[in-house]
Amino acid sequence: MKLNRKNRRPGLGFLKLLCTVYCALFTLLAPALSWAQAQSALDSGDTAWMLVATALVLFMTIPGLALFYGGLVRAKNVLSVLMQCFAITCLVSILWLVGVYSLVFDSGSGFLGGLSKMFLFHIGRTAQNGSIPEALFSMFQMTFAIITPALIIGAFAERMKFSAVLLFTGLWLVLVYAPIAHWVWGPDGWLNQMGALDFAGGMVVHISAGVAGLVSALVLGKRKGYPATPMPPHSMTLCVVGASMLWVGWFGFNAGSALAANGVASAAMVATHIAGAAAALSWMFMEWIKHGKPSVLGIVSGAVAGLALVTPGSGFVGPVGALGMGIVAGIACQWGASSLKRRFGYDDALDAFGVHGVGGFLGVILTGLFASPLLGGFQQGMTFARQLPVQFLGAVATLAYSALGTFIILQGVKALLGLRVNPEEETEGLDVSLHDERGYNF
Amino acid sequence: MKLNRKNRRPGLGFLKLLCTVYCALFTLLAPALSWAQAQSALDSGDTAWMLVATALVLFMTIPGLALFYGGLVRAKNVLSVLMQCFAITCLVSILWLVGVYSLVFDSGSGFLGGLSKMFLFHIGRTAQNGSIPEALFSMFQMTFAIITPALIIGAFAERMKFSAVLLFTGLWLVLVYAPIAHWVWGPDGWLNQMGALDFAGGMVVHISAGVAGLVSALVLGKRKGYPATPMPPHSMTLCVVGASMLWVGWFGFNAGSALAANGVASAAMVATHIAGAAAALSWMFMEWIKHGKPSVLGIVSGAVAGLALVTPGSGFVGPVGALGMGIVAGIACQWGASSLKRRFGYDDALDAFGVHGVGGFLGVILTGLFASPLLGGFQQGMTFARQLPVQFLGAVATLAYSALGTFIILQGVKALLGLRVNPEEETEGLDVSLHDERGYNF
Amino acid sequence: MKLNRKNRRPGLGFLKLLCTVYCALFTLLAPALSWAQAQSALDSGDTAWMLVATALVLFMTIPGLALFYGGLVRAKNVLSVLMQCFAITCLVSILWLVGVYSLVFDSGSGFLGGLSKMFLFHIGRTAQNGSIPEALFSMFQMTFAIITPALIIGAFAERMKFSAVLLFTGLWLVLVYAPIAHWVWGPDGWLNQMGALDFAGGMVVHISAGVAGLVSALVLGKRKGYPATPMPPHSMTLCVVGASMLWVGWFGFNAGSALAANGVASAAMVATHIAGAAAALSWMFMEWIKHGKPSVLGIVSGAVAGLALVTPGSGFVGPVGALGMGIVAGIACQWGASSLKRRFGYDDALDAFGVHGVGGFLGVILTGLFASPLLGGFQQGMTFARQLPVQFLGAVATLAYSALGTFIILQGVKALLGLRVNPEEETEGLDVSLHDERGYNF
Amino acid sequence: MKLILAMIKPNKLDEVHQELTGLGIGGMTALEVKGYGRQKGHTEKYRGAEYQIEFLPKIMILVAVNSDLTEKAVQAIAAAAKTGNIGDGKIFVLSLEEALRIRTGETGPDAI
Amino acid sequence: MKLILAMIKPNKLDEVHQELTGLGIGGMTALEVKGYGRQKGHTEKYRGAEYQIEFLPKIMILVAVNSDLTEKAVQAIAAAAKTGNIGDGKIFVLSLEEALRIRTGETGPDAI
Amino acid sequence: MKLILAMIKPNKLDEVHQELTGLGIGGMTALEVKGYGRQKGHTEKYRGAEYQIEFLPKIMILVAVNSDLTEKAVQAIAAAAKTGNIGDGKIFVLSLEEALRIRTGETGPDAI
Ligand SMILES: Nc1ncnc2c1ncn2[C@@H]1O[C@H](COP(=O)(O)OP(=O)(O)O)[C@@H](O)[C@H]1O
Ligand SMILES: Nc1ncnc2c1ncn2[C@@H]1O[C@H](COP(=O)(O)OP(=O)(O)O)[C@@H](O)[C@H]1O
Ligand SMILES: Nc1ncnc2c1ncn2[C@@H]1O[C@H](COP(=O)(O)OP(=O)(O)O)[C@@H](O)[C@H]1O
Repeated sequence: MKLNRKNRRPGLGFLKLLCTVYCALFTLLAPALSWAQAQSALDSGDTAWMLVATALVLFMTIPGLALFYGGLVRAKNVLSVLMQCFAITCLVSILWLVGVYSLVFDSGSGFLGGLSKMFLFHIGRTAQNGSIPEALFSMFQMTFAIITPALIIGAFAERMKFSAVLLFTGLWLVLVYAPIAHWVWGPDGWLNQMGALDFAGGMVVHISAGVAGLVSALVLGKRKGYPATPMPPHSMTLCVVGASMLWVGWFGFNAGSALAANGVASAAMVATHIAGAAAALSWMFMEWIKHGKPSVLGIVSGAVAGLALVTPGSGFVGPVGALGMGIVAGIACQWGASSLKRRFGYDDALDAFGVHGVGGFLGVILTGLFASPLLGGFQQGMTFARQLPVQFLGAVATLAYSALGTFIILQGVKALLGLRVNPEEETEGLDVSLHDERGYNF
Repeated sequence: MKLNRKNRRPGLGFLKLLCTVYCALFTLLAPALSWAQAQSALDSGDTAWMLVATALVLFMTIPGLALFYGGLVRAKNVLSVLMQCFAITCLVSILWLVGVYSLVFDSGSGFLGGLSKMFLFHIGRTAQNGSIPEALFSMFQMTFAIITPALIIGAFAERMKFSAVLLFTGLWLVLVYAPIAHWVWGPDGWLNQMGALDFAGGMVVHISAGVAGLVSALVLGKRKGYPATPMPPHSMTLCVVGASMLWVGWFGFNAGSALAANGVASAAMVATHIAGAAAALSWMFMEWIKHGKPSVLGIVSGAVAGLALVTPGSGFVGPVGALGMGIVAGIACQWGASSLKRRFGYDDALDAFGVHGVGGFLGVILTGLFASPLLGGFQQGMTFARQLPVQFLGAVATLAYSALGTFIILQGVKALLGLRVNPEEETEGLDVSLHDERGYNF
Repeated sequence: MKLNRKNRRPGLGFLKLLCTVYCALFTLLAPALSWAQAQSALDSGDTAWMLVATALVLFMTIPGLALFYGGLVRAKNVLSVLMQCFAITCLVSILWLVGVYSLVFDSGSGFLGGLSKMFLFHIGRTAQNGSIPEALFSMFQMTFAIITPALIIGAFAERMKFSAVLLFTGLWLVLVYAPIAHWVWGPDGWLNQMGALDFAGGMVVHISAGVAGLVSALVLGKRKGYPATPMPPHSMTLCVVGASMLWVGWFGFNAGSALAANGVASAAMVATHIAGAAAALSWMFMEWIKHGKPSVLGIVSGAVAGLALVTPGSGFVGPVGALGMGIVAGIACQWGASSLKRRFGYDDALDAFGVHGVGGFLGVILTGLFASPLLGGFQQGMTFARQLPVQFLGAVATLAYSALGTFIILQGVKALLGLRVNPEEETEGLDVSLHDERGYNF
Repeated sequence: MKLILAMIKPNKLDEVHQELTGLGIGGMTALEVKGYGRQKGHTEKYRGAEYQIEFLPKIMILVAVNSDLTEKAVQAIAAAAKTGNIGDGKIFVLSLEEALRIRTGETGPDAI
Repeated sequence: MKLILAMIKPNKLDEVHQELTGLGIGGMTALEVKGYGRQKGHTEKYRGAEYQIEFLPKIMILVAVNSDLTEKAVQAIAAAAKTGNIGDGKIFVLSLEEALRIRTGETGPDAI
Repeated sequence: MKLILAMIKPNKLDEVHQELTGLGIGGMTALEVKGYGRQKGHTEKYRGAEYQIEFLPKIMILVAVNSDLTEKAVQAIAAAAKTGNIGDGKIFVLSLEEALRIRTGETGPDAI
């Protein structure tokens, strides 16, 4: 959502006097005005919704994503996944406060924001962003910065050192996430200026994390025994619980991105839900046709794929557009998580790229289609000819930047700490070897 | 919810003419005004609450009910239950968008709504229902349509074909749920017109699902080995988690049915919570007396029973009424889930009828008592003589219609696909035989 | 508070002058009126947030705390923990309605409230507390009264009789919780009058529960085999899920304590989150340094410690203050849960005292520091010299009163019912011996 | 004395248990195992990757009996566990040199 | 060589293990089993339906020992596992024909 | 007939299984056990309390074979399970007195 404020040129021609008076008045009124604006614009309903939306998006990572991913790994590695999700949550939160919020949402250049909002200085309880407190806006956006690196871990699960995960996350957040988020959502970000549409993070979250996952999977290499040894999910039950929580939390993610409790949020909720449901069914039926049986992992993966794909468009597309996007998501991401992966032989353990990379990319492009009122969308005045190239440019730029940044950071981390646990630790399982704990003691 | 608008008589003294003109103008403008009001009255607070209430009710089904039911079955069938809940969520969502919302909430006849709201056409971001966006109203109601068929699966758990569950759900939603919901909540539904009180779905959700469960259990027959073989819950832990989520989500269900964040919603929340707590304790103490030990399954079943029973009355009864209804729920539903079931020997596997059928029926009747201000309720001007027969009629009508409809649909599905898995599949467990997956690989 | 609707008598006859005067007056009075209205009007946004905050805090106990604690015990006792949390929820809810709400929030003496609000009499749908319905205020506060005794059970887990837990909870709620909560939050509570700062329950919840836990652990004695026999958590997975839910729910706890959706709530949310994240990291790194490996139990315990410690200050301290408080929490509570406990050899099974007692105490004191604008806090006009002694007095008073009250109540319960299960029951596990059920049947 | 080891279908434990107690055998030990044999396993599929599961859940029973009861016990187990379908399982008999009841210290046939 | 099979109470594993290592026995294998015997089980109740649980959790230990150590090992296990209450368990001794240490290929007594 | 008991590393089951089927052995039973031996265990830590875990996860395989196949089977298992590291496991051979296939009632070598 963008605010378009048009500059009004008041003074015209020779009316010096008028201009002077105007300026004097403006100066006099400025504090009162700004106070009045700030005071009058806080909306308790919008604030209520955003408080909850923030809680919902945090809920997506812990415990949502942690369970979804945790259920998919083998029992000996379940804690390592939970630990990574939890530690990423904490680390990103602190870094966000220290400076990343400022780098993203402060105005600076088209590439990166400034540093005037470090530590939320001068923000306090009264500064506002639109109709909600700015502190709340910052919290809400923090939850996005949390889930994005947490999505990546799906790709390198079951084999990366914990210390390396921490260092990687910190560097990636500052060097990859912050710039991309600024491009797309920063007040002066270049993609924002170009009019790229990304309602809730198709580029910022899903493409950037999905591609980072692919690069990590390639750099780290396959898990010992992959693909010969079966590595079935140790608890599909946890996995379903996690996926369900992701779904519910996604309402905060997408409808919360309206930053208000209004018709836009409601329409975004509808689009989100319908795309998730449609993708779940399309993945399930595809699999039923191809493999003879519908699977639980299939239907929940489909839901996540649909929710991811519709994310950039959720505030712009109508319910029928969302239905279409969902159907595409189920088919395309299934292909990404099975055929594509097997074709190229990389070990994207939990399909971070197959689902979020593929889904995010397609979602950004399809948003350029279905946002159009011609296809039931809400983006008045949009033309395909103008929008589609921008969407494509945005998708490719974030993809390329994330790939490159991730690759470089991984090399640095490798040099400093090493990336992989040793083979004995991998065989024993990360839970015991890295954390001296076990997931279950029945 | 009813709006009490008091007519204000403006005319004063001798200005008859002015008064007449005023009245005439008012009459002329009324429709326009009321339309304008509808458009202008969007309340961000109400919208915020309903966004969340929607998320909460979805949370009740996935993962809430899925876990509650999933924990109660044997380990070899846990995924089949999760799969059914998840797939029902997806399927109902799509059908709701396509036309079921319209069939329920569009005006049509007293029996069924029209089709003008198919695909949410013309609703977009701006149409309103009361003080919230209509798209949001539709989403909220969708979550009720999702949980109702999901409740039914408790009755036929561990033995029904997945394909049959899907087909049954689709048909049941259109042929049974849509009409009943329209009768009770549709603008021109016949029970609505008669003044039947059903705040959040005692008839629409609990009676209809509970009875459908009973009929399914009878038509499908008992599980292999029931009741000789013990079939203890495979994970009471999951079951408690699910019940807790149901409880929390029920605040969205009942307090959300106020469609606003106000005193009605708050009173509904109080009634809901107190009834749940009272029923949990009454079930627990009854069991403690009868069997010598209080059980976890007992206390959580009691909570669900109380929450179900108070549902139709939650917006009308006071806290003391809710206390009474809760105590009744714990005792009556315990009888439904044990004595009644054993007496007649049907295999209502997870007590969909014992809890929701019995609780729903009693709740609808007791609402006709406790809604009265005489008993601490909020339904001004209510008389028992007028209300109780209407409540009874509503309960019996929904019971009979759901029973008949369910029976016919099951015969149809049986003819087309068959209802039960074969005995080998049942022995092996539905997870492996229908979905090629297992719940746990420790 | 009640809504005062003033009847407006419009224009009278031909008295133009009067009308003009009226209009002028109205214009003049408008701001005053709107202010008066603001005080008395129900705010749907605030109400929306408080409905949700209530749900969030209930969610903290069931299933949040139940899972956090349930995962930490051995598999044979998991249900006993879930049962205690669930039964406490129900019992406290009923007692709250009956009279405890009144004892806390009705005005009475400085020590205890009156009884005029028993059964929420005369409160109904329209009474307000600030900008929200009073019924909702009561519900929100109920959830605090639920979680406080539930926290205590961590100390005496795996060995206390269920009947004794129930009786203890009822007595403790009335005799310990109600007075302390009235002192701190009651309109005429003596600590409240003295200006003690406790935004969301550092004294009322954490000190009172933590100390009660310590006393219970001492009175009941150690678990059989402690500390020689290893008693590792049976499911760290559940434990992480529970901790995550606690975190998310804590937003309702702390930000909800603003009783409104505004800047105070937002700032409280920021402080809460930052303290949780900082404490999680500080506990984790301390452990990494001391023991060589970072553990999942460490990071989640740290998060809970930080959330607990910041609770009394959450609405008063700035983000940097919260960061400081969080770092302290991780270090101090780790010491409380390991060194301190081992030094004195009591068996505080799940560290109710080590985390909540230590964290609560420090939090109340540190609030007296970081609330100051000098340290980035929001408590205008606060001086250390005045505030710190009050904070200290409050902390010590609640500590002493809770310790004494708990001790006396335990003696009473011991005399009436006995406190501990017998050794055979303890060896067999409380699930089977007290509840005839088992947590898992794989 | 003999030690009988029997692998049976999981849902046959109750029947086998009843038969044995019917013979007056007052003790046995059971455990969950995975069996491979002629009964074919099943396939599990996760995101398109197929896993051939060749080991199927079985229950193994250990019963120490006095030599004279061995034959009867074996027949009882076989009768109760039989469904006639592949995968019914096997019974193995080992010679048991010594037995001891921990509680009482009894040894030999008395200990069983 | 002998193979000792002992069913003991679950909370006795540590003590038994200590006794055996005290004897210089450097290897053993343990597993969770369900035992049926004189010790009565318990009842589980779910919504009024009662299940009689007759198999109780026990731990089974397998220890291969050289023949000369057998008696001592059996006595050590019995001593450590004994509580004097019903359900203490049983010890069975089988004759072991051959043993092999996979890592080194050693066989016979050396392999144990 | 012999009954082979082998304790192996958990991730070696597939290889052992393949070797044995390669020899034409058509049945076996596997279960999860905890092994104690020279391989040192690990430490688990929970809130500063350390637990020394001495029993490590192993898999135990039971294979009944005809006497002539015994040596080959033992060698095959040893070959497949060997990594050369401590903890590779042990193989024990017992004499099997009788075998019976429940489904058909066949006994002796035919039953295996
Ligand atoms: N040689 C063997 N050694 C050990 N266990 C065996 C052997 N052969 C079969 N079993 C066990 O018996 C079970 C049933 O054997 P299977 O060949 O599937 O069926 P059937 O006994 O009906 O021919 C297997 O799952 C396995 O547990
Ligand atoms: N005949 C038997 N064969 C195999 N295991 C047995 C036998 N008898 C007893 N057991 C095992 O020993 C355990 C203890 O036996 P039980 O009769 O309950 O107590 P006690 O040994 O003190 O008389 C049983 O739970 C079972 O595991
Ligand atoms: N005496 C024994 N009796 C039973 N099982 C044993 C014995 N010794 C070893 N084992 C089993 O063999 C496994 C491997 O033994 P270990 O001494 O650790 O390594 P290695 O065999 O390489 O010397 C153990 O974990 C245990 O399960």
